[in-house]
Amino acid sequence: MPLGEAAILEQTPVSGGYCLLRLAAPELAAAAQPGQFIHLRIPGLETTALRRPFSIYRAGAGELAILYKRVGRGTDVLATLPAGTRLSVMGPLGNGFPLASGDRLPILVGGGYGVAPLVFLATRLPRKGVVLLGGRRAADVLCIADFEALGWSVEVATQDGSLGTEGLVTDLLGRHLDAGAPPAELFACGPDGMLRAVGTRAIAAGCRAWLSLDHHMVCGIGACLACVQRLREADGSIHIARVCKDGPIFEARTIVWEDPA
Amino acid sequence: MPLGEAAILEQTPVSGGYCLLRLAAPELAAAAQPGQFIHLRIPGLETTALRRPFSIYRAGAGELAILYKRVGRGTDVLATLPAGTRLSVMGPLGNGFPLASGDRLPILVGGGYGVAPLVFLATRLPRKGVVLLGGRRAADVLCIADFEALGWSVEVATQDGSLGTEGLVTDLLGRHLDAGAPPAELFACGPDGMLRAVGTRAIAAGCRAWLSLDHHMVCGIGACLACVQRLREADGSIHIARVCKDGPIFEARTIVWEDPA
Amino acid sequence: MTTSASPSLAVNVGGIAMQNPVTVASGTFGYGVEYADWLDVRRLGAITVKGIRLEAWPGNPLPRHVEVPGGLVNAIGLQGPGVAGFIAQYLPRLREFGVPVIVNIWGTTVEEYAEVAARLSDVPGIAGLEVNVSCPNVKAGGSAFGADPATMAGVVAAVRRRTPLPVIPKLAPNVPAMGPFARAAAEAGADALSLVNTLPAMVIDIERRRPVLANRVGGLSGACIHPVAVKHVYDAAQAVKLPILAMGGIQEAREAIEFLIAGATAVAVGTANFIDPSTPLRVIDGIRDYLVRHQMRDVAQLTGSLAVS
Amino acid sequence: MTTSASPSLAVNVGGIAMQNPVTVASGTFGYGVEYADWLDVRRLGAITVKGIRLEAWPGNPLPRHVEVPGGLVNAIGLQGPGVAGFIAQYLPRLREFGVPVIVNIWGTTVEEYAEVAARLSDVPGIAGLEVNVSCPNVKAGGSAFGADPATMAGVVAAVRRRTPLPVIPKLAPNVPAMGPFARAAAEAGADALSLVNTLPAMVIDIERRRPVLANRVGGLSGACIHPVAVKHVYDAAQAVKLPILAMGGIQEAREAIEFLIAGATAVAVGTANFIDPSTPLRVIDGIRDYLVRHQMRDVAQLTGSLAVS
Ligand SMILES: Cc1cc2nc3c(=O)[nH]c(=O)nc-3n(C[C@H](O)[C@H](O)[C@H](O)COP(=O)(O)OP(=O)(O)OC[C@H]3O[C@@H](n4cnc5c(N)ncnc54)[C@H](O)[C@@H]3O)c2cc1C
Ligand SMILES: Cc1cc2nc3c(=O)[nH]c(=O)nc-3n(C[C@H](O)[C@H](O)[C@H](O)COP(=O)(O)OP(=O)(O)OC[C@H]3O[C@@H](n4cnc5c(N)ncnc54)[C@H](O)[C@@H]3O)c2cc1C
Ligand SMILES: Cc1cc2nc3c(=O)[nH]c(=O)nc-3n(C[C@H](O)[C@H](O)[C@H](O)COP(=O)(O)O)c2cc1C
Ligand SMILES: Cc1cc2nc3c(=O)[nH]c(=O)nc-3n(C[C@H](O)[C@H](O)[C@H](O)COP(=O)(O)O)c2cc1C
Ligand code: FES
Ligand code: FES
Repeated sequence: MPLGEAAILEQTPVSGGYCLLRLAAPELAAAAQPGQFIHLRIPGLETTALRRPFSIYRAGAGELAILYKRVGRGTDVLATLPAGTRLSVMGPLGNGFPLASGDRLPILVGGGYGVAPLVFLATRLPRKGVVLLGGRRAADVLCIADFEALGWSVEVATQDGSLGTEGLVTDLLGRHLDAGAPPAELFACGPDGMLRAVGTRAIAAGCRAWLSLDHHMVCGIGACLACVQRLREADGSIHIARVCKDGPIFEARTIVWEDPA
Repeated sequence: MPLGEAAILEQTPVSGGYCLLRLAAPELAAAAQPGQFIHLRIPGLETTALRRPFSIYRAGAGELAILYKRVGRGTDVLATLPAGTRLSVMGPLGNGFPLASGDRLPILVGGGYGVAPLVFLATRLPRKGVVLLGGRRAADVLCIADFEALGWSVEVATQDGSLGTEGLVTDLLGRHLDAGAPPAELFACGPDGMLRAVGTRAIAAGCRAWLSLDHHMVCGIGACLACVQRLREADGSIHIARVCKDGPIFEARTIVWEDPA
Repeated sequence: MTTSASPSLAVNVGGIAMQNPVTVASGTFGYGVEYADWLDVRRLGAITVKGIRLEAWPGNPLPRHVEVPGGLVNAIGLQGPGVAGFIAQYLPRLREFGVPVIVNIWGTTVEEYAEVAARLSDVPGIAGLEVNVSCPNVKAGGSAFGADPATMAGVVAAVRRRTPLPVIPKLAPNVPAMGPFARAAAEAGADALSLVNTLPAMVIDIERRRPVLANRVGGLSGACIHPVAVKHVYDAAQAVKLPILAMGGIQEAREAIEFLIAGATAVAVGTANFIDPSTPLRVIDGIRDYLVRHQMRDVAQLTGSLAVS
Repeated sequence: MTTSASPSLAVNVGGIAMQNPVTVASGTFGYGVEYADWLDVRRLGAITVKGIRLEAWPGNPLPRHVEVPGGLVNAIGLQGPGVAGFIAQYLPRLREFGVPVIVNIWGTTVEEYAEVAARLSDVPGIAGLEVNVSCPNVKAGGSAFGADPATMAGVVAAVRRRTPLPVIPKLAPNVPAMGPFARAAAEAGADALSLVNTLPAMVIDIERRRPVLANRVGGLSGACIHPVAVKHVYDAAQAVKLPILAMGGIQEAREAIEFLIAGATAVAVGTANFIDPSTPLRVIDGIRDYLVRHQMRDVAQLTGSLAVS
């Protein structure tokens, strides 16, 4: 996929500081797989400003969308760009989620902007399942309608109880991983703490969990080694993977979590 | 004059890459003297971008105007700023032209954006006189109507002959400095070469020439010593003046021109 | 200025008592008087003036500066009025501001450094001497004295012998390690350290194939040198117990706070003054706000508070 | 690619024949293969790969980088597959690109440097060795060997004895003067010089009062170091006759042309690859355009063409 430019088609605030960005990018949209990301150059930043990675939220019909949260100078500038602006885009990058065979119930677990790749995933999985969404407050819980429109069943947890259950999204997992529940396969994207908790429970329950890691990136294509993650191979040996190229999605069992800094 | 902010009232392309910028700046406008300049901080430039100096073109009725030419990244960005944008402005800075007593005929000599302070000067001099304007081509000759509206007589020279006489603005000087001509006092602003030529002729003709120098500046207020100019005092001693603070206007006789680099 | 709830900002830099930890960097604030119209200089922790040698000095030909991404390269070349000129023309007005005056000094020989120090010790109103052994923009003097620890220490020792004033050597950033310089300065009798000066740099006009600066080379300052300066301040603080006056790329309180956390006792705002003369005051206010927000009673709690694992 | 009217871009860097003067900086281009999807690597003058030592090396913990105004601070810590891993996993594919491969090497002892050089000399497909004595991000090795001319020269001499390949020491920018390093390298048998590596730097998270980088310190690269690098290249070119491979902050052809005018024979694009992988190709095209516009027939005319008065 050569380095390309894509014009902004739409730029719309959603809720809780999130924005939807639609880009005209036919080749990229055709190639994109759920869980992959694009690496955007944000114009108007100072010299030597790095690209920013964003998961692909939707892809098809010649266009590609991301759902981003304003958190710093890059996303602040991004939010000011009008439709028509051309952006330099690298992508689709990364490995993407495995598209499960359909013999296990897919459970998607998303926190914050982590829902974005899960929506795309939900459009491609061979079997519909359950989506568990979390956030601090109602405004942080996105895409419920997307999932419902796709025929998925959605459960929500918010820390302040303003939507769904009061608590963490991982609290919703329990019942789906019970001995009596149908065999499941997990797909999760969100903050590190959430991913770690999802992974732990999946391992305990004996099911697979595909976790999308959110490491800061420089090159986005595996050249700089800024985004590494230690993995434990099946034979117990340790392998240093690059989240941007070998990931961002890894199976929970392989991930060697570092102690919290 | 404390450091202030001024909102852009109007931003209009004029001709030849020049733009008119009007600012709401009551205190500054009230204090401004012809030949003084403002030091503008241009937003959106990279960290540590210096301010840019611009001569005051008009001041009064709570507002202040400059006439600027797009020549680099600062003025390019400036040209994109819409009305309403607030700019950080230092000013009025510099010494300004002496407002002649009226016993000599004022002759204003301007090249390029050098006409800007001369228009302001023409509004304040006690006696009307002659304006000599030069430029590469007709589009570079600005403000003719301004001067005529003020009742000044205007003569033009362009290098390509597209307006007025073909040649340099200094070629127009001769007849006004003749032995038979009324005693004159010169006020000039423009490129170095022009100023130097005006100075040489004025000295030869035994009349004063007030030249506004265009040195690159850093602080604009006399603190950094980036903009110095060697001057010869009446007693022959050499004094190092700061163009931003002690100038930008110096009498031709005092200026020690450096050899062209 | 400080209410009872307000944290204490007062610091002492090697004998210079400052009401807050923020001064201005030599050469970016003239002789204090130039900026007096643009900010309330009485609020500064100290005023540091442009480099002074024994006699008046003309500085370098123009151009003396060029803008670069994130910074400024200057080669002013230490133009100044000399000791006598400084004392006559500027010191009286400076004294009136009522804040400590730090005079940045240099010389073309070790003896000249010492002589300048001695002369400035005879007049009232000077709180301390910042000894510039690191200016990249003069042929003799400046960085020629700062390139190795022993030569630098020789200058510091010579100055020390001739003045009772606090002696603060100002060190260069273009060294492999700051530790040896910091230790040598301490042993030579320095009361505090000032770091860093500008980074030697060169900009070429590719159309004319000539250096942009008349002096060919200059010193890089501004935002872009801040991470380099923080490392040096941290290393110096690890090496010696002397108070450190830190500078290089401060634009907002954030960069100043980084310096304090790395080990600085006070900071100086340089190039940012040119862009926004109110920067030093914003930095003072920003440090106070930070202390309040982090429930610290004294800015001293911030100095050297870096946690390393 | 070159028509008869087109100027000659070919250069020779200490025995490495390059079709044009543009390579990539070690560590910013992986092992050549990663960027092969993003630009036509066959058009490069050479490919310089990430630092290699004898055994595989894990590098530093995360975070390994942080963005700063005008630059990037990294502390990757020379993660790599070791000599055998490099030869097995990457060299075959690299050879296929048909452009010279420069391998950046390092060690934790002088002997290791020499051993790595020897091992890489036994396999075909390597055009030269860039000897990294200036990485700020590893405790042993790297900059510990580059801080003084004699130690650095010791490494260069040891490598020289064990390899017939062109030896190109890569020098650090945080030195008082480049001349002594350049001369020492030349005397120790270097075929060319590579400069500069990153500037040691530190960034502090003021809310947590901890270094942002797990390694505490890192190396500053990107636009902001360019004027510093140009000065070093100029000084080195004044000091020795060796060809110079220059790097630091190249973003467009303009910065590369400054290096050439200052005295470099070739240049390397580093951090800018991350932002725009087509940068090296734009730089090649920009240099060609410049030569045409200035009616130069050969890029060699540009090297060292700085006019100083
Ligand atoms: C694979 C992947 C997918 C992502 N998908 C999305 C998405 O769909 N929607 C969304 O809003 N965000 C997503 N992010 C996070 C997004 O990249 C950051 O929020 C963004 O880079 C912040 O840039 P900034 O300039 O606004 O923030 P700043 O804090 O100013 O950025 C400073 C630097 O830190 C990096 N950075 C800051 N926060 C993060 C973060 N959380 N993750 C990675 N790098 C970070 C930036 O890239 C930049 O280099 C994703 C990150 C990764 C790695
Ligand atoms: C006292 C004074 C009055 C001026 N009045 C006017 C005016 O009325 N109208 C107008 O169009 N211009 C005027 N100028 C020139 C104006 O300041 C420059 O054109 C402007 O700074 C260019 O900025 P830039 O970022 O677009 O150019 P760049 O070339 O990108 O600027 C790079 C640096 O060079 C400086 N610089 C570039 N050209 C000049 C120049 N000719 N003079 C001084 N500094 C320069 C800039 O300030 C900046 O620091 C005046 C200059 C001075 C000293
Ligand atoms: C225009 C200019 C003039 C300077 N003059 C001096 C000087 O006379 N003596 C000195 O020790 N440092 C001088 N410096 C260096 C500053 O004091 C300061 O160390 C450096 O600029 C780094 O701080 P900054 O990045 O905040 O500017 C000068 C810097 C600039 C930009
Ligand atoms: C992420 C990263 C990794 C690097 N790794 C190495 C390395 O392994 N060996 C080395 O000699 N230099 C390494 N460098 C330094 C670069 O090769 C180059 O010297 C420096 O970045 C300056 O060039 P730039 O400003 O164009 O990036 C690295 C730089 C970066 C940014
Ligand atoms: S971001 Fe460069 S290897 Fe992953
Ligand atoms: S621009 Fe600073 S003294 Fe004139």
